[in-house]
Formats: sequence, structure tokens, C-alpha cells
Amino acid sequence: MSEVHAQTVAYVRDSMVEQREPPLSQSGAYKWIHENLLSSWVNVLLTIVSLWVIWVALSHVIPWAALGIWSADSLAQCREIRDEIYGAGASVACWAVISERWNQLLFGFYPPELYWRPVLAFVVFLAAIAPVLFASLPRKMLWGSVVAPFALFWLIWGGSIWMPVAVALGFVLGWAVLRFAGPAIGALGGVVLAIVVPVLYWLFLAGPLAGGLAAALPIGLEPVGSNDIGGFMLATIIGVSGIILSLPLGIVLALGRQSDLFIINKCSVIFIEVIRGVPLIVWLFTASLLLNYFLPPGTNFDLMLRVIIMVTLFSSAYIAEVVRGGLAALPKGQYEAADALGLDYWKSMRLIILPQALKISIPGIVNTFIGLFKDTTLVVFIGLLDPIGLSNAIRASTEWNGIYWELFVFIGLCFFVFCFSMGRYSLFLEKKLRREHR
Amino acid sequence: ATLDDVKARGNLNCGVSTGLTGFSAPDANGVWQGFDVAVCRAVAAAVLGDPMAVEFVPTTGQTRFTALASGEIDMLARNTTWTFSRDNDLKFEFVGVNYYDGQGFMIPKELGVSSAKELDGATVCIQTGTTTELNLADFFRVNNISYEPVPIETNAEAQQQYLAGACDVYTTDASGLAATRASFEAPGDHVILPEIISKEPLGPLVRHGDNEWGDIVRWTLNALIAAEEYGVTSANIGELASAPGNNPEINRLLGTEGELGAMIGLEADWAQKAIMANGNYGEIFEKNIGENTPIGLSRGLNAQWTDGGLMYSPPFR
Amino acid sequence: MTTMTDPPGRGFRLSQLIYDTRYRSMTIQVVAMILLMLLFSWLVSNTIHNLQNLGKDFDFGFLSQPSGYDINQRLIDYNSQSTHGRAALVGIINTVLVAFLGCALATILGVIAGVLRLSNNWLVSRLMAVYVEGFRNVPLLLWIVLIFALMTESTPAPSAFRGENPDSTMLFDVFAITNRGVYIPAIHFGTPFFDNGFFNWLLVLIVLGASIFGIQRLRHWATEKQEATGARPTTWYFILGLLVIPTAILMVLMGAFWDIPSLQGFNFGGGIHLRNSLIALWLALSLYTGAFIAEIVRGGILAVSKGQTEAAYALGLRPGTTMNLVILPQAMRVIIPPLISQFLNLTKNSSLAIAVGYMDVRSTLGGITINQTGRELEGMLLLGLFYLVLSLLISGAMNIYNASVKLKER
Amino acid sequence: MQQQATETVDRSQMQVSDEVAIQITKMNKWYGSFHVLRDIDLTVHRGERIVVAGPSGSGKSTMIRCINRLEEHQAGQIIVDGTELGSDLKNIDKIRSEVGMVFQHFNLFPHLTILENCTLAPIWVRKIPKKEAEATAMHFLEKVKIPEQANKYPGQLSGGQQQRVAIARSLCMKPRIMLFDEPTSALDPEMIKEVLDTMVSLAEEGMTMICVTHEMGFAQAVANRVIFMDAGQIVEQNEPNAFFNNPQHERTKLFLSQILGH
Amino acid sequence: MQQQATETVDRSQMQVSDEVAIQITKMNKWYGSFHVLRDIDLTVHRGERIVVAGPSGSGKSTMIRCINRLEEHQAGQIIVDGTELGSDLKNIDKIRSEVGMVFQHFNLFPHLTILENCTLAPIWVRKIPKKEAEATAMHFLEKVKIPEQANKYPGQLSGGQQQRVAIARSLCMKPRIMLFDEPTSALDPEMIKEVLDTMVSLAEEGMTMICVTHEMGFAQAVANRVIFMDAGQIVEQNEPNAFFNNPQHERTKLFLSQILGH
Ligand SMILES: Nc1ncnc2c1ncn2[C@@H]1O[C@H](COP(=O)(O)OP(=O)(O)OP(=O)(O)O)[C@@H](O)[C@H]1O
Ligand SMILES: Nc1ncnc2c1ncn2[C@@H]1O[C@H](COP(=O)(O)OP(=O)(O)OP(=O)(O)O)[C@@H](O)[C@H]1O
Ligand SMILES: [Mg+2]
Ligand SMILES: [Mg+2]
Repeated sequence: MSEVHAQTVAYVRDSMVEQREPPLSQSGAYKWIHENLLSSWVNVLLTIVSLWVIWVALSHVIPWAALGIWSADSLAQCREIRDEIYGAGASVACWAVISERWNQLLFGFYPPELYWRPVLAFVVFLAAIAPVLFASLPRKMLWGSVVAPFALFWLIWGGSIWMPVAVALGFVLGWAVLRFAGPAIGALGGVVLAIVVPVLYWLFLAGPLAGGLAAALPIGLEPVGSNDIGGFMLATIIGVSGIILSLPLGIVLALGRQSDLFIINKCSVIFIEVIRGVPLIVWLFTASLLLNYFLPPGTNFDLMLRVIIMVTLFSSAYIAEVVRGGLAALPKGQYEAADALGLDYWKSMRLIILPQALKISIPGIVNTFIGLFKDTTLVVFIGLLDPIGLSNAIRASTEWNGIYWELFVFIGLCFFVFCFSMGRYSLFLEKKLRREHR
Repeated sequence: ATLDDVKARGNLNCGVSTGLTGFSAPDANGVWQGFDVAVCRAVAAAVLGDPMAVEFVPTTGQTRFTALASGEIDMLARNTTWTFSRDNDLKFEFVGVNYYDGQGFMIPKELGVSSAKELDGATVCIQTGTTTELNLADFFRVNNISYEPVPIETNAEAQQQYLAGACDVYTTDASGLAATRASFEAPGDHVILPEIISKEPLGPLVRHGDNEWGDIVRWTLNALIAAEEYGVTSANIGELASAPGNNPEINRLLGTEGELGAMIGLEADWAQKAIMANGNYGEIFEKNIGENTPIGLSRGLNAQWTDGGLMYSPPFR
Repeated sequence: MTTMTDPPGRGFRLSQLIYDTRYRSMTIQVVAMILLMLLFSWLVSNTIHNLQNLGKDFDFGFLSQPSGYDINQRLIDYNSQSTHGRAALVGIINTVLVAFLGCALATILGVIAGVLRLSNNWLVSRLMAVYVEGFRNVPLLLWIVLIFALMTESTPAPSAFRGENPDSTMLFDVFAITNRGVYIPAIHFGTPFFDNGFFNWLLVLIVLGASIFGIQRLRHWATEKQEATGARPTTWYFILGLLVIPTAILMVLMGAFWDIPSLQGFNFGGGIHLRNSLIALWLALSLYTGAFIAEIVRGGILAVSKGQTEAAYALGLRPGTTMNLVILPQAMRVIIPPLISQFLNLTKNSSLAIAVGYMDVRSTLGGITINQTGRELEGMLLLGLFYLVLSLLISGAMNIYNASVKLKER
Repeated sequence: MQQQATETVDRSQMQVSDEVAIQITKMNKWYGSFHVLRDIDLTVHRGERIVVAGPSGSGKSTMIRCINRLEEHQAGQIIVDGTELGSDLKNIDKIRSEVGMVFQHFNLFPHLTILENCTLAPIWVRKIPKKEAEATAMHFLEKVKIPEQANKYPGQLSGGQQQRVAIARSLCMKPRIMLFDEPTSALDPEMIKEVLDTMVSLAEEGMTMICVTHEMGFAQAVANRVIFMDAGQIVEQNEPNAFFNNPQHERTKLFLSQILGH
Repeated sequence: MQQQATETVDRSQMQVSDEVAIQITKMNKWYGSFHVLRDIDLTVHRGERIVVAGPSGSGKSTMIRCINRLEEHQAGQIIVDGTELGSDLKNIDKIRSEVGMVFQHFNLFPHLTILENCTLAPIWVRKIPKKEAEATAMHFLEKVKIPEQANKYPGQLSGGQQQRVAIARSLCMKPRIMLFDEPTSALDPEMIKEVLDTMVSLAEEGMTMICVTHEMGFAQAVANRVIFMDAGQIVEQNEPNAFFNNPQHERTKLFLSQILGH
């Protein structure tokens, strides 16, 4: 034992040590391999197993896919070519079915000379969605987004331009009522009137108006029926319109679920839970088998439209939960500040709460969209020709009867590319939002 | 009435199968082709004068009846078996039979089975959603033998399962079996057993209650059958129509004599257009499923009554 | 307490219905209620009208009529002469079965994949990422179909087991893996105590349950011992013995014998047949949901801050113990709620059984039955109700669990 | 504490009129069964500057939040500017647009620019033309000394700047009364001064203010009354000098010893 | 700073033995290609109380985390209590159970009660009977003055209390050496004192301690050596008085002027 300072060597460094490179064993490929693949015997084992798995998978798939035959008229011809090149019975893909039918898988039976329309529609859609997804774009572009749905409808289904215009006019009407009559009769009355007037307009005026305009000034595109729409185009249309149309309903449901008005709250909860508790496929069957029962006798519209309605209801329940999350994430102070400034419920929702809550919800909405987009494959069970339905139809043709994997692989890949990139985007957005919140 | 609706709309909504080889399938250009499709085209031609004025609505086994009942389609020309309960309980009207089918079995040759009665303990692939599974259950129960049903949603899957040996037997309507076998790499390795365990008269149907429309569809089908009987083909029909011959039945059929068209509310040359659309019944058969197609079905029961088959059109008079 | 905020004397004015907070909410709710009722009565009257027009009625009588179709996979007695109601019940049991199996396997797969994805083995974590992304981004329907087809293609047909020098042989001479499913040995009783097989198995279950209870006591005892002395006595052979011996004795008493599957005619006979449709659906559902669960597990583990691991290490805890005692219990709280909602999804997704011909309730009640009887309205209603009840049960369980594990905060 | 800032205040300029701005009588409030506010009686005259102090949880925030109905009181009366706060929505709207409120956490709207934050309520509630609203907003932003930030977003500003914007935002509604709920307690020390300065200048202009704060320097310099609350009731009130130098009630003494000894 | 608290320390009681507790020679560490620790040489004797200071990012945390292998060093030698830290897992376990560590953010296990937090490691690592472990835990909880919180969960405690629990938790393993990584920097001022007091009493009992801290009052009162690090190296070390009053190196001077001038 000694006194306190006995060992204290006073020390001052005279020259600073410079930054050195790490020793070789601690850097470069050696270290990487050692650390990432072989750090312990468990790891070595895992590495070996993984390599084996990769080998098994690739050794089967790569030759089959890479040696595939790309040009043939039918499966039989494909087999002949294969026998010629690789010998009988070799396992190679017959991609010819894709090269011959890819346009059907993408567009269904849409007239090939009109392919520019869905393509243009897709571009317009991307342009319209861009300002919503990327906050850095000028806000003015949002006006484009507002108009886009009507343009998209017109581009895809064609027909007279006056129909979408007449319908759009209804929204303008509603807005005008809200803007000009609202102040005179109070907020609540304004809202009610802004719903009633356009609905009356659509019911009684829009049709004749569109007809009249079309007669006076016939501008239009060649109409294309819903039956001609199929493949990924159908999946996209159902998915996109499902999500976009379900947004307003979803927001209303979310607000309803947050509301402390007992009846409204309970109704929203019941709606959301019932919709979410039952599989989509049951809802789709409902759309196809039962919807007609619930509507006035004689009403009869397009299966695709019915599916879109059902999908809209379905996704609105999911969107509602996403939006509810967004609403809950807003600090209470925002609600209070809006109240304190004298904004009423609707104004504070519209101007303060929803713009922020929706922004937070976008990643969730994108994820819901991915799920919905994948789920559109279920429409095959009610006879719509989505990619899978089309693959069945293609197999039913005498040329391609008997082909199997190639169609599924192609469809799967398309879905993967689409959903994966969407998923990455939503991840990016989530990270960005989290950064901004810090 | 349906006829007016169709005329006002300018096209016929015809329900077909989402895809059944030889009967209905879209080709590379997206144009529907097949035996059932031809019936739709004939009706469209008869009613609207344009065989292409058809909107094909693909239906599944589950959705077909609702589609028809709800008015989404004007007629259903999808391999649908005419049964008592469908006609009466489901309130539809079968207008005739365009194909006499029956449920059969296909089995690999190497199993050495020659009769369906030997199938005790076999695994049987069936396509669900039709009368098939009921027939199957009855057949095995009546013969007091056991089986293992493997229900499959689509023909493509069933084919794949069968080829991989996941089931010993594939059962569906004989026409489907033939079509499936035709697509195999080695069709000769599979046999279709002689037993036909059910009657499957397939025909177009319409809703109950609109008899005018039912008559139009019925007689369009009959016109196709009669045309074959009288030797009216798409090749000679122009000639026969322009110069009325000495067979009054043909003349009435083609509208050069009598007022048959007016009686069902159509043009006088309605049948002529219907036949011109795809040819007569025999031509349609040969083109889509006949012996010269990959499917290679023989006429069998579907031959004209004059040839010992069941195709028999009531007289046009 | 009384509300005194309003000056007395002034009576009720109509404008209060809108401008008075007390009445306003009432007004809105009453209006909403009326609108809702109107909507409902409109729908119902439409339905009645439409049914009338079609000459149909609303009647569940079809449930007691013979179904006329066979179901291959059934856990209760059923044949084509049974009623539609019984067919629905068979379907319900099948749905519950595949949902239960799926949830179990999906959890296992998901946990393994989620943990491996965090592994410092680059190859393994990449591989898991491929698995997760691959399954998450392709529709489930495609996976079900693909896995079904893959299973039939990659396993031998029963005929391959036939002959002198068969292409395939049975695994350990008792399991047969074929493209029709897997055949495993079954146990039968030669001298059963009861005539009804069910009671025999019930007896076995009771004995097994008693053994497990004994094991619980044993482990409890071991824990007490550990608490008292610090060292945990070795108990695994006791546990094993307890688990096996009583049941084994009972089995011997009842003359249990193995029923080993063997080739009989077209197929394997005897034993238990796990059909490919079940296995494929089960695998597909599990793999698909497992991919989502993997992400949840990964998120849950990442959510437990690195500091927790470090603190545990600094205390001298081994990685395994740290995982069990520190990381997992915390991660669980984050993981369980989304996990349950994945279970819900899996259960609902099991309705895609139709794609592989697995006879779940969607295929029996919602498929063939509706198709044969034309009772869409009644059938879909029952079907929807069934799924709804199932979902509510699962989410009810979730809420109870959530409440019980909530972290105590200041 | 920022006494240096407030020493320059010329108290004689701040006039108190006889007119009653806020009249609270026997106001009571419960959260569930917890009695938060008990028989609050308070009369505020136009031009008065009242500081509310008290230990945490004593109900200060709740009281001033009742004044513009962010919380509902269950018994008693609150009359603001002659309008009684009841369940009548019109009255609530009227009072809210006349009473400005500044929160501890600013609660600026992060998705709007500073200028938009300031013009939002005038445009939508007061229906003032946008041009005019912007002019007013710029005027008040100049007053709180940050006109150059008008087109930035709240996230880009420091805490002190944000709080000044929050004050400007309230002022744009031309309120006759301002409520402050611990406006400086979420701020770093350097920023407290700039916010207090703003408040002092407001006081100098004769704004009626009720301010919950722990800044005793501010209270001493600006307030003409200090109210001390504890356990949901007003325990003591007095003019600042008397309050600080000669507290009467036991709790007040204890509280002041803690606060000032700190 | 809490100098009043530490003024009472009787330094003469704190004995330093000749025995070497930690011996670090030429230790180097890289993060990727970034050279974090450069040629660290340090000998700590049993009973020594060492304070490590230095600007942010200088590698203080990294250094003490290397001592119980929370980070791996890539070159040089670390010998703790005669056991060399290498890749041998047994050695690592041995050292970890002899070296206690207290983190800036406490890192208590939120799902376990305070008592369970304290008994977890003794039971599972030292295989001590539960009863005994609990008795020890209560002993140390009393020592850090919070025995009454034993059955609460960490989330229910204040920051200062949590940090004291963290110290008690480490002590329950009866470590021979304690490492502290800025134990007070996440705490509110009132709470800093209670934690420092606990550390002082530990020091008085002769615990070998290495403590990264910015509490210079603590350093002056308790440490018998202050180490100043910069850019991953030890720039200067000395006994506290000399260190604070007569810093030699330029960087040390600069650092001290910033820290003390604050
Ligand atoms: N929404 C609420 N529900 C229940 N109790 C609440 C609610 N808000 C506040 N309280 C309680 O009411 C009491 C008074 O709260 P208030 O916020 O008015 O206190 P305060 O004096 O402003 O305190 P501080 O100085 O901490 O802000 C506190 O006991 C608080 O816990
Ligand atoms: N995991 C890591 N990967 C890469 N660099 C790291 C990592 N951890 C720390 N560093 C870097 O190493 C350097 C030393 O970090 P360290 O935490 O030891 O500093 P410190 O002296 O404790 O600083 P502070 O006072 O801020 O805690 C810093 O530049 C830091 O950015
Ligand atoms: Mg407060
Ligand atoms: Mg540090």
C-alpha cells in the first residue's frame, strides 16, 4: 500500500500519433470474408448451407431460363425446336409464349393500334402522382393531379370527352357551393349543400349536358369496352382506382373513428372491422354474385366497375386505419392551436390536420396499395382476365395448351419489379419523414 | 325485351368460359375463337348482321348463372350442362344442345386399366364448380368403389397434376379430355376409358321469361344444324341465297321464301347471316374441334341424325 | 354536478340544434342514424324485390339437404350423402386446421428468417433478404400455385415406388413422400378400451396432459432448486421419461400398433395421408406470411436498443442468455401486435385454398354448395359471418395480450 | 433571470381601464372525478397584465385554457368581453377569435410558411382578403423582429424565433386579450430573452394579458397583478412588489423560496 | 457544478495498491479505415480512480468499451486482472463478470423490476441462489438509497434513480473494477448530484474506477489521475491538481479553458 499519487506518472505527449492504415488482416477482402462468412463454426456452416441452397436453386433455374426458346408459334413447335437443338426431353423454357402474347398479358384485348392510350395514361398518371409523392416538386402541379383522373378515364375508355368534363363539372359545382354559399348558410349547411347539389346535378343534369355538348361539338376517342381491358392494365386500374377512390372514404372513416360522437364512431368501427374481418375474395364474390341483389331491380353495370366499387370499400377500411395512424401521430398541440385561432372543425381538418396527417400516411398508403395491387390477382376467380386469368385463357388456346411455368414466371417477375420498387419508395419516404421529424 | 336491348346497344353480350380449349379462347390478336364462341357470333350475325358485334364476357363456373340472371349477359354459351334443376330451379331456359358430351376418364396407358370399374382406390383429378364432381361421387358410390378426389380449379393445373402423376385419373367431359390429351408431348401414352358416366348435353341458355329472345337463340342454333343437314355451307350459301333453288326448306331457311324472319322479329336473311358468320354446324365443328384440329374430336353423337348422330333440327316451316 | 353554464330563463331555441355544443352532436348523430337507416332499408327492400323477381326466397333449408359431392380431406365423418351443412362444417374445420398450422409454421419461419437476416454472415443475411423480398412482392395466389406445382414436379409419383427396383424408396421404410402428399405411419389400437376411437384418443390425451403437468411441476421444482442453490439440477431425462413412459404404457395396454403406409393398388394405403393440397397451401401461406413476420421480428429486435445488449454483455451474460432474457422479452412486446395481425391475414388468405383444391370453407360452403344450390345470398352471408367471427376472436385475443404486457411507465 | 431586459419598461405607460375584459365566477372543473379547478373567481380589466404562478399541476394551464374553451368548465361562469362562454358554438367562435393564445410548444403549423401561418386564421376566420392579411402579418412579423423569415418554414427557425412567430400569429387575429401558457419554458436560456422582450413590448401597448410563467423577473417588471395558484384554487393575489416581498400565504412563501433560491 | 457534494471526500482513505488491475499496451483500434485509438498505453493499479476527459469524438468511450470487449481492439494488448483479452470467449466472460460498466443512458432492462434487474446477472452468470442474490441486491440498492423502489419498473423512476439502479446492478456482480461512461450527462442538474454522491462513496470504499466524465468537480475531488485524450490518443495525464492548475499540452489548455470557462 502506498500513498495516493505514488503511481501517477505525469505524462505529456510530445508528438502526436498520425492516422495509420489498419493492419492488413483487419481490412480488405480477407477481413471481409473472415468477418462476414467465416467468423465462427456456426457461420461457416451457415455459409456452406447458403451456398448449397443457392447452387441448387440456380443450377435448376438458370439453364432452363437461359436456354429458353423465344420464337415459335405454338407449344408443339417449341418442342420441335427444342428437340432439334437440345435433344428430346431437355428441360428448357418456351419463352415464345411470352414473346407472342406479352401484349395481352400487359394490355388484355385492348386494340393494339390504341396501345398509346394506356401508355400515355400511365405517363399522365405518373406525372399526376409525382407532386403528391415528391414534396420537392412545385405545388402548382397538384392542379394537374386533380384533373388527371378525368383525363385518365377518358384516355382509357375513350368516348366523348364531354362525359368526364360533365362529371368534373359536378365537383366544381360542389366547390363553388362550398366557397360561395357556405359563408351565407354556415359551415355545416355548406358541406351538406355541397354534397347534395352535385349529386342532384350528376343524377339529372350531367347526362343530358354531356349529350348535348357531344352533339354540338363531337370530340372523342374511339370507345373501348371494359371487357377489352385485361392483364396488368386491369390490375393497375383496379389497384389505382381502388386506392384513389378509397382515400376520401378512408379519411371520413378515420375521422369517424376518431370522433367522440358515439353513433358515428361505432358505425365507423363496425364498418372497418367487418370489412377487414372478411377476406377480399369473399367481397369479390359479393361484388360479382350479390351486388345486383342490393341495387334497384334492373340496375346492371360492368363487372369491372362493381369490382372497383368493392375494392374501394375494401381498401377504404385499410386506408382508414393508415390515416388514423397519421392523425394519431400529430401532436395534440396542432389541434389546439387551430381551435385557439378560431378555426372550426372542418376548416382545421382541411387546413391544418389532414395535410399533415396525410403526408405522414403516404408510406402506409403506398404499402396498402402494394397489398391491394397483389390482391387484384383474386379477380381471376370471378372471371376477370387479370394477368393470371389471361394466362389461363392463353393456355386454353390450341397453340399454347399445356404450357405452364413460363407464364407464371413472367407474371411473377412483373409483379415483383413493380411491388419491389414501390416498397423501396415507401421505405425511402418513411426514412425521410423520420429524419424530418427529428 | 332483350332483343330491343341488344339492338339498341348494337352488340350482343355473350357469356363464355374464361378459357376452354376448342370452345372458347382468345387468339394472339385477342379475338375469341372456338366452338361456343361461334354460336355467339351466329346469334350476333342473325340479330345485328355483324358476327363481330359480340362483347364476350368471360365467366367462371361460379359466376356464369348470376351473370345471366342479372342481365349482365344476354345469353350464355359456355359448356353448361342442361339439367332439370338449372332449367327450373335456377330459372333459365336452355335453347338446345350444341354439343352432346359425357364425363369420361383419362388414364396413363402404363397403369393398364381398361375400365373405370377398375379404378378402386385411384386418385382422381376433377375440375370443380361443375356437375362433374356430383357425377363422379354418384358413379363411385353406385359401383361401391372408393376413390380420392383431387379438386382442381383450372384445367391447366389439372393437366399439370395429372402429367406429374399426382393423380392416376383425370376426369372431365370427354371433349375436354380429348383437348387435354392433344396437348401432351406423347398423347399416345394416355387412354380415354370407354365408360362415359354421365350425359352432358351442353347448350346455350337464356333467362326465363323472355321467350322471343329464347326463340331467336334457339332457332339460330337450329339454323346452323339444319344448314348442315341441307348441305348449306359458307361456300355455297351466297349462290343458294341469290338464286332460290327448288328445296323449299332451304329457301325458307335462307329467307328467300316465306316470312320466317319476320316471325321472330328479324330480317328475312337472318339465318343466312348466321350461317355466313362461321359456316354451318358441321363447319364450325370441323374448324374448332374436329378431327383435323389438334383436338381431334370425331362427330360421334354430334353427327347429324341422318348420319346416326343426335343433331336434329326441327323443320323450318 | 349541474351544468350552470347557460343562463337560465331562455327556453330552447331551434338554432340550438346546430349551434349549441350539447345538442349539436345529438343532431349530427340523429341525422347520421336516419341516413344510415334509409340506406339500409333501401338495400334490404332492393334485395327483397330482386329476390321476388327471380322467384327466390331467403331460406337456409339447403343446409340440411344432401350435398352430393365428396370431400377428400375431412377430419369428421362425411360422405356425398351428408348434408350441405356438414360439408360446410368439414370446410370450417379444414380452414381452422390450415390456419392453425400456417400460423405455427409461419411464426417459426419468420423468426428464423428475421434472426438470420440480422446475422453477421453476409451470405445468409442476403439470402434471407431475397426470401423476404421475393415472397412479399409477388401475389400469394401465384406462390400457392407455384409451390403446388413445384411439389408435384419435384416429388415422385406413387408408381415410382412400384416394381423390383423402384425409382424411389420410402424414407426409413415408414414415410412415403409422393407427389400426392406425404404418408406417415398411424397408430391403431388392437385392444382398445372403448369402442369409439375418439374416446381412446381422448384417454391418451388426458394421460399426455397429466404427464405435461408433471413436467411443469418438475421444472418448477428445478427452478426452486436453482433459486435455492444457484445451480439448476439436470432434469432433461426425467422430463423425457415423464413425457414418454406413461403414454407408452397406456398405448401398450391398448394394444397399439403402427399402421405403416404401403403401396396398395394405385396409392399408398394405411397410415395418415397428408395431402399435397394441404401441404402446398400450408407451405405457401407460411412462407408468404413468414416473410412478413421476418420483417416484424427484425424490426422488433432492432427496436430493442443496442444499449440493452451491451448492458447485458457488460454484466457478463452470454449471447444466448441475453437473447432469451433481455432481447426477446422486450422484442416480443413490439412483435406480438403486428404478428397477430399477420395471423389474421393468414387466416383470411387461407380462403385461396381454392387454387389448390384444398376443401376449406370457401370451397365447400362458398364454392360447390353455392354452385349446386344457387343460394348465393345465404351462402355468402354465412361465409362472411364465419370469417368475421374468426377474425374477431383472434383480434380479441390480441387485445388481451397487449393489455397484459404493456410496459409500466412513469 | 432576464431582469435586465425588463428593467427598461416604463410602467406608467401601461394603462388599466375600468372596463372588465374577463369575468370568472365560481368556475369549477373536473377531470373525471378529479377536481382540478375549484371555485375560481377572477376579474381581469382591460389593459391588465396578469401573471399566474404556482407549482406544477396546480391547474394554471387548465384555467387559462378554460378561458378560450380549449377545456370545458363544468360549473360557474366565464364571461369574456361581455360574451358568456357556454355551449353555444357562436359564442365560442366569437371568443376564440378575440382571445389569442400562445402555447409552451409554439404549435406552429409545420406545413405552412411563417407568413401562411400568420395569414391562415385572418383569411379563413375573419374573411380578410389575402393581400390585406399578408400586410397585417408582415406588420406583426416586423414587430416581433423576424420579417425576413416570412417565407421560411417553422422547422427552419430556432425555438425563440418560432415562439415569436406564434405570438405574431396570434396578434394577426387582432385579439383583445392574449393568453400565454409558459411561453418560454421550452426555450434555451439565450432565446428566452428575445421572447420576453416581445411580450414586454406587447404589454407596453396596453394589451390585456394573462401569462402563466415562472419568469419572476418578467412578472416583477411587467405584471400589475400576480396570481398564485395551488391545488386548483387561487391562493393569493397581489401586485408584484407586494407579492414577492411580502407573501402572505404559507404555500406562497414556500413556493417563492424554492423558485427564487434556485 | 456539484463541488459542494464532493468537498467532503476524505482522500486519505482511498488507498492505491501496487497490484496492476488493467494493463493496456500499444492498443490500436480502427473503425473501417478510421484510426480511432492510437497506441494507447495505460496501467491502472488496483484502487486507482481515473477520470478520462477529452473533446467529443476523441475516443474516450471507445477506449473504456475495449476494456470489457464491447469493442474489439485490433492491435496491442489489454490485460485485465491478469487475463489477456483476446478472442478467447472464456477470457472475455471472465473479464466481463469482473468489470462492471455504467452507461450514459442507464440501459436498465425495462421489462424487469429494479430487483430483477439487479439479480439477473448474479443468478445466471454467477449461479448464486435467488434468495442470496436478492439479499445482495437489496444491500446495494440501500447503498444507492433506493431500496423502496425495488419492485417498481425502470420506467417508473426518475433519471437519477435509474442511474443509481444501474450502478447498483453493476455492483451486484461484485466487480473488482468499475467503468463509467459519462454516467451523468443524460441527467437533469438536480439528479447529477445524487449519482455523483453514489460514485464518491464507491470511491471511498477503494473501488478501482475508470470514469469518462465532464464533471470536473468530481475529477478534482475523487480522481487520483486525470487522463486527457484527443484524436484517439492519450495526450496528457497527471494527478488532478497538477492537471487542472498546470496543464502542459496545448490541447489540454484549450480544452480546460473551454470546460471551465463555461
Ligand atoms: N386531460 C387531462 N385529464 C386528466 N387530468 C388532467 C388532464 N390535464 C391535466 N390534468 C391534471 O390536472 C391538473 C392540473 O393540470 P395543469 O396542466 O393545469 O397544471 P399546471 O399548473 O399547468 O402545471 P404545469 O406547471 O406542470 O404546466 C394536474 O394534476 C394534471 O395531472
Ligand atoms: N461504430 C462506429 N463505427 C464507426 N465510427 C465510430 C463508431 N463508434 C464511434 N465511432 C467514431 O469513433 C470516434 C470516437 O468515438 P467515441 O464514442 O469513443 O468518442 P468519445 O470520446 O466517447 O466522444 P463523446 O464525448 O461524444 O462520447 C468518433 O469519431 C466516432 O464518430
Ligand atoms: Mg401547465
Ligand atoms: Mg462517448
